Amino acid sequence: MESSSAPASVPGIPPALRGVLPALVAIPILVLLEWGLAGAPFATYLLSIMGVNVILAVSLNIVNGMTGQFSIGHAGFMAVGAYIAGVVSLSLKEIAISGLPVVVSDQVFLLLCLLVGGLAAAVCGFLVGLPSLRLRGDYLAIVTLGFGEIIRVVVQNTDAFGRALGLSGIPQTAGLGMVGFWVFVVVLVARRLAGSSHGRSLWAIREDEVAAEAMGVDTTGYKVRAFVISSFFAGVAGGLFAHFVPIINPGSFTFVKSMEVVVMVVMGGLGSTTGAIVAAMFLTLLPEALRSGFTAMGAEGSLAQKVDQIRMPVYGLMLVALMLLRPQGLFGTKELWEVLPRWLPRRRKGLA
Amino acid sequence: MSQLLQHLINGLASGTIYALVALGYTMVYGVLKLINFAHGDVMMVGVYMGYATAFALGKQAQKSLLGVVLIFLVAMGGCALLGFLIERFAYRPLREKPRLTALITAIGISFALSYGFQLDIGFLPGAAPRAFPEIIVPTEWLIIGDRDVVVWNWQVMSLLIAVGLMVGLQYLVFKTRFGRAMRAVSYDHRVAALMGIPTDRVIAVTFMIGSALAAGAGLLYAIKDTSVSPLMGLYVGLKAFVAAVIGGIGHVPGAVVGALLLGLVEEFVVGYAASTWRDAVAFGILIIVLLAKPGGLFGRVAAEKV
Amino acid sequence: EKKTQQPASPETTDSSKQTAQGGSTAPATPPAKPAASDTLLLGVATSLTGGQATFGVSTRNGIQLAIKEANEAGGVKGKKLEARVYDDQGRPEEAAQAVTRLIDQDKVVLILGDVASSNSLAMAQKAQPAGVPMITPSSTNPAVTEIGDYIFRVCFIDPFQGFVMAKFARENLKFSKVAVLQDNKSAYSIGLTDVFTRKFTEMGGKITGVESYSQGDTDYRAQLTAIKKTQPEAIYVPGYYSEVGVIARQARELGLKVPMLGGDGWDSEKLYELGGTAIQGSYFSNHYSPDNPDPRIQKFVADYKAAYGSVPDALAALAYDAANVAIDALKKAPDTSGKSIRDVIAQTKNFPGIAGAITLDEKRNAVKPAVVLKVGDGKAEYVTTVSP
Amino acid sequence: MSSPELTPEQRADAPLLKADAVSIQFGGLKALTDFNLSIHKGDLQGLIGPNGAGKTTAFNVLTGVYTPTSGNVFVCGERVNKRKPHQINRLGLARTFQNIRLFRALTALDNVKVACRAEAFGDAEAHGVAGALTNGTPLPVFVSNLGALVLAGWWKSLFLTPRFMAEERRITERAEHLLEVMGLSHRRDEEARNLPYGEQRRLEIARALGTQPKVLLLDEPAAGMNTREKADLMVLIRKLRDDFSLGILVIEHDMKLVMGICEKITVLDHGETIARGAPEQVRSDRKVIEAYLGDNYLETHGGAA
Amino acid sequence: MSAQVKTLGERDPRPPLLTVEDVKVHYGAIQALKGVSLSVGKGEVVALIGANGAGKTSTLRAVSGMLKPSGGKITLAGQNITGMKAHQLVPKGMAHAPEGRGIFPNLTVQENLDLGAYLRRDTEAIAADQEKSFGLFPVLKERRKQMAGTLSGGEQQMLAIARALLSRPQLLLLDEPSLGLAPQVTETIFRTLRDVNATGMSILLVEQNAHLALSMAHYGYVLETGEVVMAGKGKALLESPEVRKAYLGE
Ligand SMILES: Nc1ncnc2c1ncn2[C@@H]1O[C@H](COP(=O)(O)OP(=O)(O)OP(=O)(O)O)[C@@H](O)[C@H]1O
Ligand SMILES: Nc1ncnc2c1ncn2[C@@H]1O[C@H](COP(=O)(O)OP(=O)(O)OP(=O)(O)O)[C@@H](O)[C@H]1O
Ligand SMILES: CC(C)C[C@H](N)C(=O)O
Ligand SMILES: [Mg+2]
Ligand SMILES: [Mg+2]
Repeated sequence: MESSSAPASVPGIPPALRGVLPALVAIPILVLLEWGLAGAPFATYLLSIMGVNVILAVSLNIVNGMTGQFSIGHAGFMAVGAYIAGVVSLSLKEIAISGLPVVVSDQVFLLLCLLVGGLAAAVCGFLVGLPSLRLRGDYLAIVTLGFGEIIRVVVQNTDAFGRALGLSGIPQTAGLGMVGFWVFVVVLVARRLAGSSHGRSLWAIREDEVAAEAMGVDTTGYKVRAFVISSFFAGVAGGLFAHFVPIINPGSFTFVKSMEVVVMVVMGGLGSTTGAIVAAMFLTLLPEALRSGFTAMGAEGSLAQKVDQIRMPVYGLMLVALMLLRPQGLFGTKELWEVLPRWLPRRRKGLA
Repeated sequence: MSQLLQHLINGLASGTIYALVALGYTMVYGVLKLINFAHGDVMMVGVYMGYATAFALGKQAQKSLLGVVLIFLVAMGGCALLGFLIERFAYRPLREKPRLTALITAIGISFALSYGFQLDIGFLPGAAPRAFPEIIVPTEWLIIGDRDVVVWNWQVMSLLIAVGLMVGLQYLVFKTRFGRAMRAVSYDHRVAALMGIPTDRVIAVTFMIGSALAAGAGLLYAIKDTSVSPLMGLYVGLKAFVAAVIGGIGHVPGAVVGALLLGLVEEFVVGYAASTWRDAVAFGILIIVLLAKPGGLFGRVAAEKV
Repeated sequence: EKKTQQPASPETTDSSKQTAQGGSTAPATPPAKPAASDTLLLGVATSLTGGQATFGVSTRNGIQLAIKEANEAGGVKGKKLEARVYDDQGRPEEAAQAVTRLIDQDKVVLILGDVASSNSLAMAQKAQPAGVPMITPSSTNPAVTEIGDYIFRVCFIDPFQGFVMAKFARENLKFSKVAVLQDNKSAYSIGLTDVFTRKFTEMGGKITGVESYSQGDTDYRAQLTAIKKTQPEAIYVPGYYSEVGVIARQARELGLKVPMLGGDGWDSEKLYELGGTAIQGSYFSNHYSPDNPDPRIQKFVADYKAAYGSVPDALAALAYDAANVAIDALKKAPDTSGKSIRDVIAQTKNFPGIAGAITLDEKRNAVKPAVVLKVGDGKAEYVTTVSP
Repeated sequence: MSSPELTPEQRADAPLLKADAVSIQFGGLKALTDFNLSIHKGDLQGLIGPNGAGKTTAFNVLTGVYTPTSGNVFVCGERVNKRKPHQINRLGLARTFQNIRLFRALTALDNVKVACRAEAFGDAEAHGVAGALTNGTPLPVFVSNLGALVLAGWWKSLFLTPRFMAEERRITERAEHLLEVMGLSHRRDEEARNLPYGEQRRLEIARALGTQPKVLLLDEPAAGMNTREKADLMVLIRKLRDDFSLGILVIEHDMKLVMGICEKITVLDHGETIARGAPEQVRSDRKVIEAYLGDNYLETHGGAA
Repeated sequence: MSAQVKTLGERDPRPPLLTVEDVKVHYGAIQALKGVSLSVGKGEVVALIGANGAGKTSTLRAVSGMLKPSGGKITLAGQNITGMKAHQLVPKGMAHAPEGRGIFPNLTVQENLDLGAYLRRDTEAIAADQEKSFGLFPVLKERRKQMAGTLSGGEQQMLAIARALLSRPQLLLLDEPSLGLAPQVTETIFRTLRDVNATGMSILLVEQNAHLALSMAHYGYVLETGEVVMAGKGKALLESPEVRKAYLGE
């Protein structure tokens, strides 16, 4: 089973179409989503959170999965994006572009803020990527973690960022369409990357840095680039987050959040974009599903009164159980369509 | 001047606790190459075990020497068992799998413990912090001036224990057969098995020692800061991990030096600069140390011959 | 081009825009109907896990006690009341998610919670546009009720509380030099620090220094050593009891014997356990005193103790009050639509709460006196009442 | 018998690879002392010596893994002492590793494709981030490089431009061709780590060829092969030299192979060059026999010359 | 369904030490051994030759407990050891110098050697044995304090062999001991192997250098794609035209 080349692995599509095909498919879906769920705030909210988590997981997967660098500070980049985009957005709040309907003008501003937030995060990603020239494995991990914590402290001490109370009043302009658009972009980038020479170079670094370097791969450059791209999207995710969550505060971007994203990446299978997507969706839904499950058990009685706290320890145990069941992650390093045929039609013997 | 001295003592005292926790971290990392994110939470569980024991002993008995020893024994023994179970069921099945896999189960265990202990069902303690009983009655060991500088008996005790443990562990790792086995397992457990080393047992025992250490450290920590809470492990665990990395993770004296350094730096940042920036400085130091010495102060970056 | 300069065009009444800007505009969507016809569902979102879990637990207990009593008294409009309690883990985005679920899925008629102001802020911004009234029992940050006309609180606000302690310290205790030790992770603590520092200085006092810690810390010796150097007459510690008790012990350990001053975050049975003798002789401002001989209060204390085994802290009392205000409104309202309930709540006057009589002002904040308590052996003694 | 400095054929004046008095030390250990070497197009040279003589170290210095303590290395006339391995590789120097270092979880084809990628990039890449950092490039240039880097190549892959697709196709074709040359076509889609040892060795060569080198350095290519496979390999190496017009330098302990294919052999011992010359010459060199071949060798293989 | 095994020459009768019966090995879905049977007698040197990927390494791994066979039976000195873990087999007298050498790169040479004698407690005898291996490979003595990972390839190979010998095994499994060694050193090693064999140690030897291996082995097996296809006395195999053609390139 080969683990590469997305473009080549989808047969039967005229080459001229392949470049734009995903966009052609995605746009109507996004439009449908935005309209279809207009009256369902909870579904919208959950899907938005899910979208943000997908962006985070897919982007982290570029560094952790594809490049094999071990970053556990993704929440830090997310925070940079969230706060920068939030502050910019707050300052633009009173303005609209004349001649455009307000809704459109809002989306234009939102896009602008997201880009600014993303770029700010990308710059941070560059700064954090630099140490990766010298550090490996767990040492790199702890540096990224430390970086995330430093960002948290900075935010906590900056009045412009609302300190511990956080920023509120950011225009809530990020709808499912915008979230979906960025999910689409990040997935497209990740997949197309994986199918290109660049992606192969990243894998080569993951497998053996010395050999990759000897085969002409600018390993340091690639590592830094992977960091930059990954943190750009984390920043965008943060920016989106800030535009549909009524208030952002430092407590939302602690290393626990980073860990959640790492869990998504590993659970999806290191290097597998679809895996990261599925895991992110699953892990976002899990707590809510547990909530539904426990609520269904009845609201009376002493145990049921405590139901909602039970979610978290159960969530922890489920992580353990899932990893034990599928240690290689959902799809291993493969993608959904490479694995699915094996699961679906018939169970091959020899595969216990 | 007296203030400086007091800060020095405070810094050493908190560094000592970091050191004790960091020792366990470093040991487990040493053999498993696993960042055991649940380590802090194991420590927390240990403290609660000690707390329960003290409670069961009652106000008088818990202060007697025997009582104290019993409390430590129960907590450390209990945690050794807990560590064994965690290793056996959450880490061992993943031994041959990518390292990150075990990291996730570690995170899972950490969530389960820290959130689980916030429940108040049955014997579980609930989220509120509790006062840890004064099992060691604090007495001044040294007083300078008009209580300008005070050194307490438990501060001296913790420091001695930390240094003693460090020496002991260093001896264990470098001078004993078991230590040699540990190191062999840490580099390559498959080959270690070819040398006749029972790798599973070595790892399990290391884990148990590490967890027992965590419990001991946790008790000293609770004695020092007089409280226990389900979330206490998260924070101390993180700081201890940072300390271990500063010293060079896997390196026993390094963990202690890194921890004392971290304790002192934090103390002085708070004492003489802005207390709000303490954590930023702590992590800043970490990053600077790693940039200057990518393997930590004492660690070696694994020699790789091409 | 300034949006505000445009006349309110149809576009600008886009609901999401208003959420952000706050203000008292009518909700966009009609209020939801309760799920089952024989029960009225109240939504509660609060922190049952995480650093502030104990506050959430007290809050939940207080609410459930009120509901139990209401049900025993025959319910409301012939229906039983039920609370659906969701944990927000102390994170605003989780709080927003929980509230959205309560409104959209569970169709609750009203929302109670949270304690921490940042979470309440997030919740309010979901409740307001949905047109579901929300009462926060104990979020004291002024910004919370400014979100919109559906958001109420049954407690006083921080500017008042900070003023109370500044006044008490300056006028009753006659202190002129006070140091501050704040919790840098808590908006509540920072807010109180601001007010206290300003008021205390205005009254001619001097702040000798401001130090910070982070919630979850357990070692405050560095800060205390630094404070000791400034030789204050008291330390204002507007934090949570979980830290304050330990701070007191460590202050004594370092030879810092001056009393400590604080706010409602101190109020918990655990304070006396955690602080031991070290905390005795300190003062804090609070919403109520469980010592109050008023039989109504004593009954509440006794009932609560019977149900949960501990003395109700202010958070439990306020939650109980909030729930009762809500239940009262449900009874009085002509129907259970959000708008009717809101209108009734807004009329609340002299409602006999455990933590003082509740009168809601036009900003939907409770105007009520604060009490100052002195920490004694295992409980706090009433010292004085300060009215706004 | 030709003297080592002279070569009979007409060759380009600058050697493709030249080591000039290169030395390197590890702590107190002199792993390589005053090492000289030059390789021209079409050369097939050998590097032999006892274990630990410094052969692999020489490779490491030449390819930029280690920086020489003194002396200079030139690739195609350019001094590369402080260059990064990937930059040196792009100048036309490729190698295999003694301890096989394949991209273990990638398929055989992808292993080669990684190497083939280099041609797909413009100049911006050559100066990459590392280049900009290490060579003290002024900030603006560095930034524009960075921009170019991020945008130029990755852009194309995003939109699957026809040029990009064509490039990818070319890469795949070339990689497949190289697998075929090395007799590995049947392993195309198998993960490298699952190949048997000997095939891994050949895959390493295929991968090295992917970078389109002018000079190929092979570190014990025949290790782990049986006599028959070694014989095939000898033919293959010669063929590679001819078909790809390479200069080749081989480290090998199998004398039959070395003596059989190399035109010139350098012998190292304790980091020092103790002999150099044609196979016959080296084989009968007293010092070489003492240090490396052993008396036995002369007895058993003496007559073969 | 084992293939026809062509047997050449009569095997010298010896009490059996190791018997491998119909052992199968799978790596995931790939079957590497399809049922290999062989035996090693007490004091015997047995060579296992075969092309790349034939399954030689897999056979040794199955024997030494590095991997669990998916079928078949292995006995050592009459005891069924199928499925036992590697560390349980070392005390029973098994030593395995694995493919890829398996030294501990971040331990010093000395520490690596010490680990070879991990289970032994006869300190003096260990010291003596160690001196012997230093005699064999003088360079190891020079480099006692060096990190094993920085040794040259050949030096690492020497270390791996020396370490395996230090456990004083009854049965020594060697996977391509001559890999990467200078001709002279290869000779030294094979001479040593002869010597230790003379003291009664049995050896199961996997070697690409079929000539060298078969000329020293008492008995040999030829493995092809996971099956034994030929067996016989070392000399006899060496002379058989099939072997000469397939493995000696003649
Ligand atoms: N990074 C290093 N640090 C310390 N010593 C080293 C390092 N790299 C190599 N050496 C030493 O340098 C010497 C030469 O090693 P090298 O690998 O070049 O030998 P070699 O000629 O390739 O030998 P072999 O034929 O066994 O592969 C050896 O003694 C080795 O121990
Ligand atoms: N870890 C593994 N995963 C999957 N397949 C493997 C693995 N190891 C070996 N194989 C496969 O098993 C078969 C036998 O391999 P083995 O290593 O035993 O051969 P060998 O005879 O030792 O070859 P060589 O002479 O190259 O060392 C080969 O086809 C190989 O591809
Ligand atoms: C527990 C309380 C002290 C909380 C505080 N009133 C707040 O608004 O955050
Ligand atoms: Mg070499
Ligand atoms: Mg093999």
